Amino acid sequence: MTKLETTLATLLADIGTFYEPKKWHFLTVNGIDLGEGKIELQWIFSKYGVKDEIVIYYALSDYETPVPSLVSLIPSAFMGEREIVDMFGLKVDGAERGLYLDEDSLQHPLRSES
Amino acid sequence: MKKTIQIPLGSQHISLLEPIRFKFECENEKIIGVDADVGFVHRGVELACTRSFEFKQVGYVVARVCGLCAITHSLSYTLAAEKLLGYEANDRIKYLRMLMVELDRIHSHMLCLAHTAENAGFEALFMQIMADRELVMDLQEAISGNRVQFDFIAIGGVNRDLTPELTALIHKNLTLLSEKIDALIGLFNNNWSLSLKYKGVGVLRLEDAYTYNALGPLARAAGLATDVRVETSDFPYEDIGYTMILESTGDIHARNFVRLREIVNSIAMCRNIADNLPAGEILEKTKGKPKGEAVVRVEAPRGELFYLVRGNGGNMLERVRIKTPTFSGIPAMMEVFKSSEYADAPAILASFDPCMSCTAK
Amino acid sequence: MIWIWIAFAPILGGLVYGGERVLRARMQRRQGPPFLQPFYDMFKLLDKRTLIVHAPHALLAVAHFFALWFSVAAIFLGWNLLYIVFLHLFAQIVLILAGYSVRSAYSHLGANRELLMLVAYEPILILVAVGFYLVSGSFDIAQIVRGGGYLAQMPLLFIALLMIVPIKVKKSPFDVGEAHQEIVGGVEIEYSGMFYEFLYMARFLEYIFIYSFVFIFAGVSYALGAALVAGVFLLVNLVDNATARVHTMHMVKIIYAVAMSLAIANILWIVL
Amino acid sequence: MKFFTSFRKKSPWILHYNAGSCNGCDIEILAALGPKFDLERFGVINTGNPKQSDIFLVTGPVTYRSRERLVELYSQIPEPKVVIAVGSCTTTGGVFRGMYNVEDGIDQYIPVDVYVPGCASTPQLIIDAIVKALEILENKSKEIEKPFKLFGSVETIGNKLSRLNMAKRVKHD
Repeated sequence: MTKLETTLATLLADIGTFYEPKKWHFLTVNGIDLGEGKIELQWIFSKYGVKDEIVIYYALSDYETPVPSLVSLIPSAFMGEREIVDMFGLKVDGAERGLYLDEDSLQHPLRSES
Repeated sequence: MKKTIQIPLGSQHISLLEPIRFKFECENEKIIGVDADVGFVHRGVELACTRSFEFKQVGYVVARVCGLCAITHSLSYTLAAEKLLGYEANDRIKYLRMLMVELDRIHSHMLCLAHTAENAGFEALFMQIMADRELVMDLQEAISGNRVQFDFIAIGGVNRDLTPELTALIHKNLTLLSEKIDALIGLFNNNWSLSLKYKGVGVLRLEDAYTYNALGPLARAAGLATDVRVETSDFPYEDIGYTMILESTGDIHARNFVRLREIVNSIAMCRNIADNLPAGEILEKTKGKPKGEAVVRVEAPRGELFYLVRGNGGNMLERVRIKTPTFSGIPAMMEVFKSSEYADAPAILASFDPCMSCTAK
Repeated sequence: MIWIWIAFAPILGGLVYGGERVLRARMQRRQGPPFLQPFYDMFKLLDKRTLIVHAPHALLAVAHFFALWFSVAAIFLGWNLLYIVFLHLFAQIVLILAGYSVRSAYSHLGANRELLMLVAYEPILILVAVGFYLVSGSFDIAQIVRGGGYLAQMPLLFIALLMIVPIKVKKSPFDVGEAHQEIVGGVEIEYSGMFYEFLYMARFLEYIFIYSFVFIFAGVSYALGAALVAGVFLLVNLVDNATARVHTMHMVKIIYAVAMSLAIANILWIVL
Repeated sequence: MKFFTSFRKKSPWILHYNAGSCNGCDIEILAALGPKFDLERFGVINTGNPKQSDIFLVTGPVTYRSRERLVELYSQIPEPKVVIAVGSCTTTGGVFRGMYNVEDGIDQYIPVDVYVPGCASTPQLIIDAIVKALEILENKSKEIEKPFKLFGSVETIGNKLSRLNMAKRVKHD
């Protein structure tokens, strides 16, 4: 498992140079609430056909900063992005609420204060 | 005049085991657009794992995420927790865990095959596969005490041991089963109406499999060689005779065939395990509290199951992230539905073996 | 005497259906329901509260049932074969209208498929009637069953008829109109209680209707007729348990390509 | 009518709805329909159409999104009908009790006649429950769930009383 730090501003460029569809399997987007309004976002990849090779890009952010969407690079990323929108109430370009919770729901269950 | 009609499928429909709602935009019966709503089963397990349950209980809670692959859920969580505790299981535990995971894979694949047959309108085949599947269910009941939702895996080992009588039963039932699977392979290959229904229907091309990150049998049917069983070193799968099954056409027929041949492979592996079971304790004491971050990938019947567990040294965990196979399979699924017939939709859907309770957690 | 047969036609069909359910279960290595299960279902449906979408919709089911019963009665009375085929067509049209008259998408799809089924099997039925006319010199069933030797003269027409039997009794591979896993019963979906019962009993009459077509192929020999019906019954169930459902378009193509050409070839053979 | 009442228990058609279960119980229902357990012995058909069903088999603890469908399906089944709650989480919420998107059991929303314990319920238990449900189905009258009119003179008091008695006569065990 390798962890690489990135920022939301450079995310698209970083992933764009790193990701090759035939080499890397995109797993999911993950969010971890660190408390006090801070949140750690992770983009997780694994390599096809190689043992135990997992790469996690992570970036620190807060609830308000919009998160860039990876859909232009990885079309299947929309599911994970919709999930973090629902679960943390983040803003992701092009992803709406309503995957699990209602569209107008005020919940964001995985935030630490809720 | 409006040219299209909107056909709903779900959330309650006879061809669905679970609530998922599709809205197919159809021209006559040709699908031109799909909209899916997958949130019917959302319960909030991820939150409950960190708020309501202690880390020792979480293994039994995450098993309830999905009834079909319960064992892989509790296995992945347990592996992650054991990594955080710095504990390494002995060989006997590893082999027993592999045995149950492979048995679970056999019964899950058979259910999927039966369900695909039923949705293609082949009731007798459904009944036949369900009858054969009972052999595995009996085995699971004998080994673990329950037919589904067997809480077999605990942190530090497994809850039940294998006795010589059980080994004999495994051999007996699996021998019977492998004959029946051979018969099924012939049937799936040769039946004329099944070939109309399955061959060339619901095709996922290899490029699409790469683009949409397909996984599990779905990807292997399209020719994408990925299997978590060889991409992790948690279990010695190579030692017990694992081979990767690949097909190239990516249609329903190929997916069924990947499943059928994986069942054959799993039967061989189970018999190997039963023969070469190492000696050792089956449940060991673990000390300490989970601290740090661990990721685990396990090959569930539907594909890769991913757990990320983070603990802070307390009884309660900080974060349990569950990424289930169907969750990643949905983008590829939606792609396949386009430009196929509505009459095929239930069979295509069943051939993906979607698990909504996994997806929505 | 014949009126008693007509009055008991639905019950006879129910017995056939009950026997078929037991047979199918045995073929699938199950015990299966009791033999009289269709009648239990009928009585239970009478006891259920009826929900009606709108009055014509309910009425059309009743009309479908009685039109079918009438065409079956016409067969028993030995009327004109063409007349019977068109009476049956009328019954089906009524059912299709019922399917289009509600807003359920499944019902519409079911009605579409019923129409395509009609397109598939109706020409064969007419060609069978024409074949009987060419051989026996009359469209009247009363006349036809006095003759014999139809099997020898129209074997290909008999095969064509065999191919449409699964469509009529809604069996694989041609059970597209019902297709529970796809459209949940199609036109039946919005019916409940007593009005569903009419559709349920209409199914019994369909059995009688199509199997009497098989029966008259034997002509004067009733024993041969019974044997033919039993043979076809077994064959249809065997095929049902060995095939998946095909697409509606596949069905139409298969029927047109195979059954239709067989039927036409047979008629040309008789004429020339 | 008295004559038809006795046939209710001979032809129970089931409707199955998953209200957010882990699908452990659902596959056991499928297994119960399969050859080894063969529910069709009792005349059971899995109709998938609420308008033609008698027995409502529900699994799952009722999630927030599925509750409306649950009530809708229940109200679409014509009288007389029986509801079976299959599995621990369906009866009480089970392991999911108290999770934020879960409503703790289906009896919060619809009346339940038979509770089936077990996680997951075995096919044997499900068959038992259906046989139990058949007795209840036979005793149920389709009159009892008619809405009572409090005002208005459509019904006489005697009628109302007799319907009350009928409601009391329905045995639940």
